[in-house]
Amino acid sequence: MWKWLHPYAKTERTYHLCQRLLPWFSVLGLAVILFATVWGLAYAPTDYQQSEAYRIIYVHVPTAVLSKSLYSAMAVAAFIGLVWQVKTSFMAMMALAPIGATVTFISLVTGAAWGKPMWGTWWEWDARLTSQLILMFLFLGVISLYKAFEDKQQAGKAAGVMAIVGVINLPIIHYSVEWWNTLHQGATILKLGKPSMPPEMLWPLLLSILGWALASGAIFLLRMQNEILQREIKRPWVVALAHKNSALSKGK
Amino acid sequence: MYFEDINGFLDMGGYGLYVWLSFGSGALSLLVLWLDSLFSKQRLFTQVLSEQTRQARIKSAAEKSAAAEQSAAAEQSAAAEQSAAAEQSATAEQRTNGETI
Amino acid sequence: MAALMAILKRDLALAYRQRAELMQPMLFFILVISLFPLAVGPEPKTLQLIGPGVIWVAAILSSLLGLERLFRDDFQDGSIEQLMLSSTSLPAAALVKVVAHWLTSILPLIILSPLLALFLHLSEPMYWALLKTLLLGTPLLSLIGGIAVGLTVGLNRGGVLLALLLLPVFIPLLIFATSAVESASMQLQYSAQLAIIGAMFLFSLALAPFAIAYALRVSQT
Amino acid sequence: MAVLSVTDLSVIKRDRLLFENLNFAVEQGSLLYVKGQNGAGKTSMLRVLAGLVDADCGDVYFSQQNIKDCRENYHLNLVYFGHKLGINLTLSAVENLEYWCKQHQVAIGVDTIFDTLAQLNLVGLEEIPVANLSAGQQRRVALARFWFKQDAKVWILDEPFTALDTQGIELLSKQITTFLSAGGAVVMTSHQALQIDYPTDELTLEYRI
Repeated sequence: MWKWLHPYAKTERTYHLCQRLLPWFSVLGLAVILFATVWGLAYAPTDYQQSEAYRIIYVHVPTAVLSKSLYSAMAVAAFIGLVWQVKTSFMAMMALAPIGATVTFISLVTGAAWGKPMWGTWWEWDARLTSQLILMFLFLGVISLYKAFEDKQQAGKAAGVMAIVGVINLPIIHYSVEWWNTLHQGATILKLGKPSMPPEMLWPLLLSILGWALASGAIFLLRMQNEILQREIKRPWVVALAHKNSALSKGK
Repeated sequence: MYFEDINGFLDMGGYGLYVWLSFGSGALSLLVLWLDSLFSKQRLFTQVLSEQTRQARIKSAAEKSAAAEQSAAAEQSAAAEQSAAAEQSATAEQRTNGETI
Repeated sequence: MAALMAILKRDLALAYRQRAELMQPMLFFILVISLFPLAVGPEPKTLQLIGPGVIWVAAILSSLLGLERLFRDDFQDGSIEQLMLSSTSLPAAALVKVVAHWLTSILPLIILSPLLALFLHLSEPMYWALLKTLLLGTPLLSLIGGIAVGLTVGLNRGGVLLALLLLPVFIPLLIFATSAVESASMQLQYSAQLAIIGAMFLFSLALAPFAIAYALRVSQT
Repeated sequence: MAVLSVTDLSVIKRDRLLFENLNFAVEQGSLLYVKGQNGAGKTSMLRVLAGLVDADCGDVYFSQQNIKDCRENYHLNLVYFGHKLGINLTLSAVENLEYWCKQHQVAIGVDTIFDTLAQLNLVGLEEIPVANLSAGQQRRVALARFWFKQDAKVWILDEPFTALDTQGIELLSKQITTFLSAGGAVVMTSHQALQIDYPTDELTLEYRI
């Protein structure tokens, strides 16, 4: 009977869950990123082929790995939202999208910065860079579609459809770009990332992936809270929370 | 530490620009995203409060107009009490929101 | 079935009456393509090299221009509403509308393509390959485009947004289509590329009508 | 027997609750007049009733069957007249109505369409593009549906009298009364006072913030 009320009740719980998890993710994420980055930058041995430039790997690979998993996570959230009509799911989708776009952007910039010393050019139409660029546009497309709607419930559904269309296309895009690349470029590109990495290089890499994932998780929790606040602006529990918040900031 | 001194660390074997550009842009983007999320949370809280004052405004306006209506109706009914009563019983049954027909 | 035929007949009649509006994307198509020789020089070799890509990019852009017409008028005057309130199945009706749109806005572009092949000095095998990729690939444009139009039709300013949503999705099609023409220019087989485009087309043919119907329902809210 | 009934209907639009837990039923031969000020959610409710939009909570039943399960049968027995007329401006009145009849499986010849348009005072305007007609005349063209589908069970009309002249209002009112006397059920909104000589049930939606 109170079906429409039920999800509201759930969002309050979700909000508090986010609040509880937030400090853990923030502190752990920051600590692990710092630790892994310092390890990677200062203590890991050098690469005999690429010298110190290879250290870009400790920011490039984590962001590149995350970008695709964030898109998949976003599409999964969209799917759950569309099939089971879960409102919170759309909120999660929209909390993930800007993080995904940012992370993709970082992977593009670092990819270019790595390309300059290695390939002698800032931008190479390398398969991975190209599909990363397209991925960023897919993220931005979902975000702008969502922003274009006044009615956020409708916006969630529309952006969800587009996210799913994108995720179906993602492997096709990836495959087609790779194929197009081999067709045009041949083996002119220096292959990066050797199959076997010495453990003292690999460990900081794995740690930095973990750190970036945790930090993205922390930002996701924060943005999820924002999405909830925005949608439930008139709920009593939100109002109580806002009063508490203003009292707190005045106390300072 | 792998590097001999701080200069070697900053130089990164001649690749300093690219390495520090990468890490700098990564850190900066992450920071911007994080700050944006934090600030928009604060903004949302102030929005919640201003929405509350707006609600209160609407409520008081509605009460005022209702009170004005009531006093006007009271004057009228004093003038023609009986005819009003007769009219009321004659009107079709009024149902309001929420009741079952 | 009769109801679906009625939709097809109506949309074709409408297109005939609004033919002036339909001409615009076509003129745009020709104009864009004639800009290229002016920009990169009239060297037949260069033109032949960029020709297939230019024609495909121009086809995608001009199909985007006309795409909004697919549902815009019907949405604004409430015809979609009445269609949804009839016993006709919405995915089937959406598919028929996409077919009508393809016949009226995209097919003329394909018919114009020999002229443009002449402009860009394409060889005969290249032209045949181009024609085949256009015939297989443009219905895919209309089907996927229909989803995005269905989603944005309720927004008053969907034009640029539509391009932003669709262009990344069309990239594989562009890659395979132009590579087929390139293979043809080197007298190579290109059935693999055609097969991939065909597979994508069939896949979207199976799913897109339902996605379009869902999108139209979302837009009614 | 209730032709149309709703249980626990709640609709949220743009994160604003329009109404909640609405329960009512419309019997055969009865007219439900939905009242309420602008923005109270009348149109949204009619759209939910017609099955154009899903409610956020609650269900609509047509002859005791959830309309989600009998969409096709329900729509065969429904005429909906909304803010948007569903009339293409480039096509003529006759073409529009012929298309609508085919869509809604109403078997009616062109002669009947001409006759009805004549009844609606549109003689001579049948075959010119609807764009050349005045706003009131365009509405009359759309209203012709109520002459074609008198065997429907439910009519839903959203502000049907807007832009109509007195004669048009009279014509439509008479048509609605005839339909009601024949056992049809009508749900309608209107900002004008109803001129229908028939017992009316009223439902008032309150404006909520």
